[in-house]
Amino acid sequence: MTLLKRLWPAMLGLVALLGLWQGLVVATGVPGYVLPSPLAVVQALATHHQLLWHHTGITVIEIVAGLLIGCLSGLLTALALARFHGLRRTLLPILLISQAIPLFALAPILMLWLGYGMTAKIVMATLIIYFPVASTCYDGLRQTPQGWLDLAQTLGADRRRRLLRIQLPAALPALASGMRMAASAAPIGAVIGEWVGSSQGLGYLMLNANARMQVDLMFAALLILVTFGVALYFAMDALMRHLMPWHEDRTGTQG
Amino acid sequence: MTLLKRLWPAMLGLVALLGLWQGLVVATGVPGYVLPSPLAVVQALATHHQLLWHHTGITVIEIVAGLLIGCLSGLLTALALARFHGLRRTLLPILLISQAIPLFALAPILMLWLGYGMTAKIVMATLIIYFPVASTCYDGLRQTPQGWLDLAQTLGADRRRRLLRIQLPAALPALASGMRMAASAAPIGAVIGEWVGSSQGLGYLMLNANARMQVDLMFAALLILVTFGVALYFAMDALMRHLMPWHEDRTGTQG
Amino acid sequence: LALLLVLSGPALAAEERNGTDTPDSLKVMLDWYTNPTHAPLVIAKQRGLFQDHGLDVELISPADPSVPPKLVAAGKIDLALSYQPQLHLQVDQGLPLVRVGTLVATPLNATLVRADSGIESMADLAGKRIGYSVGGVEEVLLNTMLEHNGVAPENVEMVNVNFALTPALIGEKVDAITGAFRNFELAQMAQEGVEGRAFYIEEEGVPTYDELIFVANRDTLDAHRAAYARFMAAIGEATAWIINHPEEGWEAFKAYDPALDTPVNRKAWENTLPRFALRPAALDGQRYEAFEAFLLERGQIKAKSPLSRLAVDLNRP
Amino acid sequence: MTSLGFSLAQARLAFAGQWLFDGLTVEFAPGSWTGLLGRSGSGKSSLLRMIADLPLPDTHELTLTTDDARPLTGRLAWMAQQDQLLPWRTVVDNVLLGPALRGRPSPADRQRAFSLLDDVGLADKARDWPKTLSGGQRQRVALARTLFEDAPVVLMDEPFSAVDAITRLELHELAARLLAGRTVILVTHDPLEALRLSDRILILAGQPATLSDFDVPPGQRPRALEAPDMLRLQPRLVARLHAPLTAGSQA
Amino acid sequence: MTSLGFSLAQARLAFAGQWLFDGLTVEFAPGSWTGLLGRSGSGKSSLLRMIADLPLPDTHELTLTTDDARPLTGRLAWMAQQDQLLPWRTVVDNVLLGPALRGRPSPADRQRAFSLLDDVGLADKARDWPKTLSGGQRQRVALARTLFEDAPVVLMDEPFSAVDAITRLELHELAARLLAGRTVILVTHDPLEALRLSDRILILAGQPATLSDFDVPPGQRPRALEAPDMLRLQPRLVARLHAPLTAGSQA
Ligand SMILES: Nc1ncnc2c1ncn2[C@@H]1O[C@H](COP(=O)(O)OP(=O)(O)OP(=O)(O)O)[C@@H](O)[C@H]1O
Ligand SMILES: Nc1ncnc2c1ncn2[C@@H]1O[C@H](COP(=O)(O)OP(=O)(O)OP(=O)(O)O)[C@@H](O)[C@H]1O
Ligand SMILES: [Mg+2]
Ligand SMILES: [Mg+2]
Repeated sequence: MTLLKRLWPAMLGLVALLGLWQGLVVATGVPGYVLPSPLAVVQALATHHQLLWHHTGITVIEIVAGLLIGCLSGLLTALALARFHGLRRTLLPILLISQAIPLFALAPILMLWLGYGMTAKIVMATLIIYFPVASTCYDGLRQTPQGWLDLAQTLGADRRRRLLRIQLPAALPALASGMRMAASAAPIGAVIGEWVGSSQGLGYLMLNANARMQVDLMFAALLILVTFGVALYFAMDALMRHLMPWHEDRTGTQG
Repeated sequence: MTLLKRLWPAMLGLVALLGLWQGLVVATGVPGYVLPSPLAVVQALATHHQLLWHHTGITVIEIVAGLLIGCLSGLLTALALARFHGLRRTLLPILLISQAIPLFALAPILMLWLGYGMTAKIVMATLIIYFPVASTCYDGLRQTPQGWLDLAQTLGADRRRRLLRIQLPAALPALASGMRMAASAAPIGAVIGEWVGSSQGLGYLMLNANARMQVDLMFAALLILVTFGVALYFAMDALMRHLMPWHEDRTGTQG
Repeated sequence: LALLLVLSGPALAAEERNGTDTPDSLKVMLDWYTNPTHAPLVIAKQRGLFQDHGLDVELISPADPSVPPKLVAAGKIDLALSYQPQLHLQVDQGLPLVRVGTLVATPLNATLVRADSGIESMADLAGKRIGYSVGGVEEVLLNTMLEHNGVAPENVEMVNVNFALTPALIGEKVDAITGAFRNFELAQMAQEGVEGRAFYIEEEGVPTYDELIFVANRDTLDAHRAAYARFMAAIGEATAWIINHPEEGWEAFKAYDPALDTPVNRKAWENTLPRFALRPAALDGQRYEAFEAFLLERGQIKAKSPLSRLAVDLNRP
Repeated sequence: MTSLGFSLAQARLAFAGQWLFDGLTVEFAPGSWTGLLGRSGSGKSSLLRMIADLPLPDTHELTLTTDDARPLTGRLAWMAQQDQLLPWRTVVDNVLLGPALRGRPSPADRQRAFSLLDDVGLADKARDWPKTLSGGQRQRVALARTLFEDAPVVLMDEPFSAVDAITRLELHELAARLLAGRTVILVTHDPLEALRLSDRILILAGQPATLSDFDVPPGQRPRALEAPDMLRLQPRLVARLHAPLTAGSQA
Repeated sequence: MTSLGFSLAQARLAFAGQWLFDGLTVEFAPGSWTGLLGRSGSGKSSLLRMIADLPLPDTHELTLTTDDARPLTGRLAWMAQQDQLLPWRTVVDNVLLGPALRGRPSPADRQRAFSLLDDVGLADKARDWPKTLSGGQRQRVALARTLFEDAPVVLMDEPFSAVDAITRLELHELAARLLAGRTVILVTHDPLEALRLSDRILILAGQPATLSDFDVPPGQRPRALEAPDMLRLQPRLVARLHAPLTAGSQA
């Protein structure tokens, strides 16, 4: 129910966006092969629903798996970085460098190693999520108020427990911020993976449709993808709030 | 000097990565047209330095402009969201949706609208930076401790000043986290723009080299790009530290 | 003769084994998403011609045409569809690739303009902006055509528009596009209500070549020679059948994937039929030597490779 | 500046469905100092928040009437129980937070801030970051910030709890001097402090809590510690805090 | 449990190049309670941090010798000047932080935590979030957390500053009972509290600061407030805080 309540502003936004879009199409008279009208897209959605449904299934699996693995490994990396001095010196720059590499450049190599099955796509989605999560989590873990660290020290906490019971919960708000962002980026990762090599999934469908100038079909796939991304964002948001019952959120009350 | 000091771990990481890379090439015996050895890349760097230099200039301008505009507009959006109730309802979901759209899908459309000049690429770089910055800044702005907000209220602050003098500085650590990440992502935006439509720049060069199977040249361009991304990260990091002299950073001191 | 026996021995053995036993499985990567230029492959699969030849063929589509040759070179897949001009560059860069068959035996590549643009010949392109999709040789081919028509290459502006060739032209973001496929992009333009005009590359000073070819890994070729030969035979049969039964062929083609059933594909189907190689395995060695010489002269390759490194005729060991 | 009195009526507050107090009515005379005492958790800080019109999570209601019938907003200074220093502003800039939030501090403002810091004994820390201050020093900066506001109504929540006895006496003098004529509500746990500084002592106690008066010694604020009245009244006040409902009347 | 005494030698601390103290030497007898007084900013909290081996930004040195020559680590409880409650743990889980950080709290631990919360008067708040507590309630939770540790050496930095007079007296009794036999250093700004609870009073004062003794009344801790000695000594202690270097000797 709260999820539903959380989702309604997104719905409103969606409607607003659709309105904007239709307005744009009408106002600029942009041809359909550049930007189809929402109506055309909805029509395509209806006509090709079977096709879309099939490819959506594939992509959803990739996204969800990528999101899970990406968030988890990002979190673990951040924890490891916060835990071990040595890692910070070497792993952090490597991480950074890997983040700065356009994934597209690596895609053929990944495909060579992982084949063109679902694994490669999950790896791509994972990679695109991994860095933002690792980076924001690590930033969050670093900013624990000194007083709590002092307390942990006098209470005889070892590094592991200090990390897990003090730094990690203290970093949850920052972490939530990173995860929310990652959730909405996950579909992009999967799609990039599909673009590089696949014969299934929404990304494949989009490129394929684009190559055939079936722009309405492409936008229908895009619409599904975006809806999924937004839904993931809100799901992640709800999850994060659930994990932080103590956390005051001032979205609603403050001007 | 501090910048130089900050950069050295990156250098170390770079060296480590190069080592890893060479090791990988040797160990897996992966052919040069899939993954060239670092040596071959350095050689290509030397041979084609004039070419690379020319294209780098173009891309750097795109990246820097995109970074500036993206960070600025992201920050402004976050401030506007935190300032105006109404915006939050409508703008936030639109933002979210726009974030969930794979840039690649929009790229051809953007190109058709903006032409194949530099503008389109700057817009791409801006877009890729914009959302993470807006999102993390907004998250940061929302998490101001209640006590400070109360204080601002009794001191008679209007909303604008409360935002700029209380919420904004309080959000700086979160903001810094977002900006650092954005900095390392900026090159990707520019490159995507160049891939979709251009006749200059490192992204174009990479595409061209890839098509001609000059994989060493492509990786040389990639190397420059990555170096630039990492340098940007550290520059942004230094800037952010400079903006927060009061902020305790526990990177060095704590285990 | 002894050598011949040794070479054909394993192939013969394989042939016999396959007649009764499990078929050879082949992974074949197309150059791009499935489209009418792939008709013989699709039809051979649809009509079971591969099975008839003891083959189990898997067709895979990439999104980036530069990837399939790399995968073949790396031994990840058996055969890939590629383009002859690219083959020369790839071999020059040391990739162990060799042409083993031809799918489309003429260039499809063309320079297109809008019919209403007032550009009547390539000579009118001086001072214009030309869009292309980076393929490696687009620039040199265009330059050759321009020079052939007395236009200095410096006088045109080339812009990479990636895969948005048609929209860029229709939207008049560029005055011409090059590297477009004459069988496809023209149909696409017509679909959007814009009439196009094509300048055919082989008529404008560029040596003719095979647009779509099958490449295999040179290092492992001998082990698979027989299977590849049977593959080409199946392609040949499929091509012949399509030409004999164009309408049935279209029906079978679109049944492969419902998404293929579009008006543009229907039109492109007709445009493509005459261009399929009727003897896919047959090799016109002169073409390869001439194009190699052309690229060398234009400075696109470092050294001239012998024909045997570029292409083989599977049926003439 | 003329003094501003105000009165509360029907003040009620509940957390989690339980009434902390309900129907409190009390008047604060212009220029008077009220010492507000009560057990820990009795609702003193919450009452101050309500007067300052600050958000509270649960049900709360209050009718506040000022003598001039205009709202209190902008004429009130609130010193919270926590010091609430902003880490990104130096000590003096924290004192100048009020003018900075309402516009731009003038040079005169800066000068006043420095002199207030001198008054609370922190002249040499003026340009330091708050994180380098001791607990008592932080509290003194918060006090200086409150005094800077020069508001006719001042709410102070345990303003001297973290400073040593000597400094505390000095700050009493300072506050008495600078807040002369202001209507002050001072929450404190130190009976002696309340006796020393108040014109009137109110005790918040009971379930739900009510306010009751405790008589203060006569004479000018701040009263001398050694005054016989003080030493006599202190144990009685402590005793009243023990069992507040047996004696005294609703204020 | 046997009591554990310890001594400090050559304690020195500087901030920004200025010596707060230099060459402090002092012994803490096993099972003794030491009241540590001093002006705000004199370095009391910093000294406790040094004893607890906590990080400090600038130059600091200390030689700490325990009676059994083993390090203090793990045998020390520290109650900071700020309550440092973790917002994501309920009140009782904050009390149980020690065992949670060293392993997993046992049911017996939980029971003790509840009973300690009962002792500090917060039994009904045990399952609430810290953000719903008043200032004094937070301090009492921090106290319960410190008492839970049951360590032979206890450092308390103004542990009763935020609670009312009555609660404070009750907490004095509680602490005296639960920390009997422990070596305690108690930083406080309340001279009466120091006189009531200490076996020995140390005053940190001077530039750089030195430690000097102040004689405490005889008798058992906690001493009755009404004892004549107490009332006699309180003004003298306040006077000593005023001008500490004229009388008393280096401890
Ligand atoms: N946000 C909240 N949610 C629930 N209960 C709260 C909240 N804030 C305060 N309370 C409760 O209200 C009561 C009064 O709190 P308040 O802070 O006003 O007490 P106080 O009189 O100032 O106490 P102290 O002297 O300890 O500061 C306390 O019992 C507290 O637990
Ligand atoms: N991180 C720091 N950087 C610079 N100076 C500091 C730092 N921490 C403390 N100081 C200074 O050291 C002195 C002693 O601080 P400390 O907190 O030990 O005082 P204290 O005796 O506990 O005072 P209070 O009674 O006010 O709590 C103060 O003048 C303070 O400004
Ligand atoms: Mg309070
Ligand atoms: Mg202190």
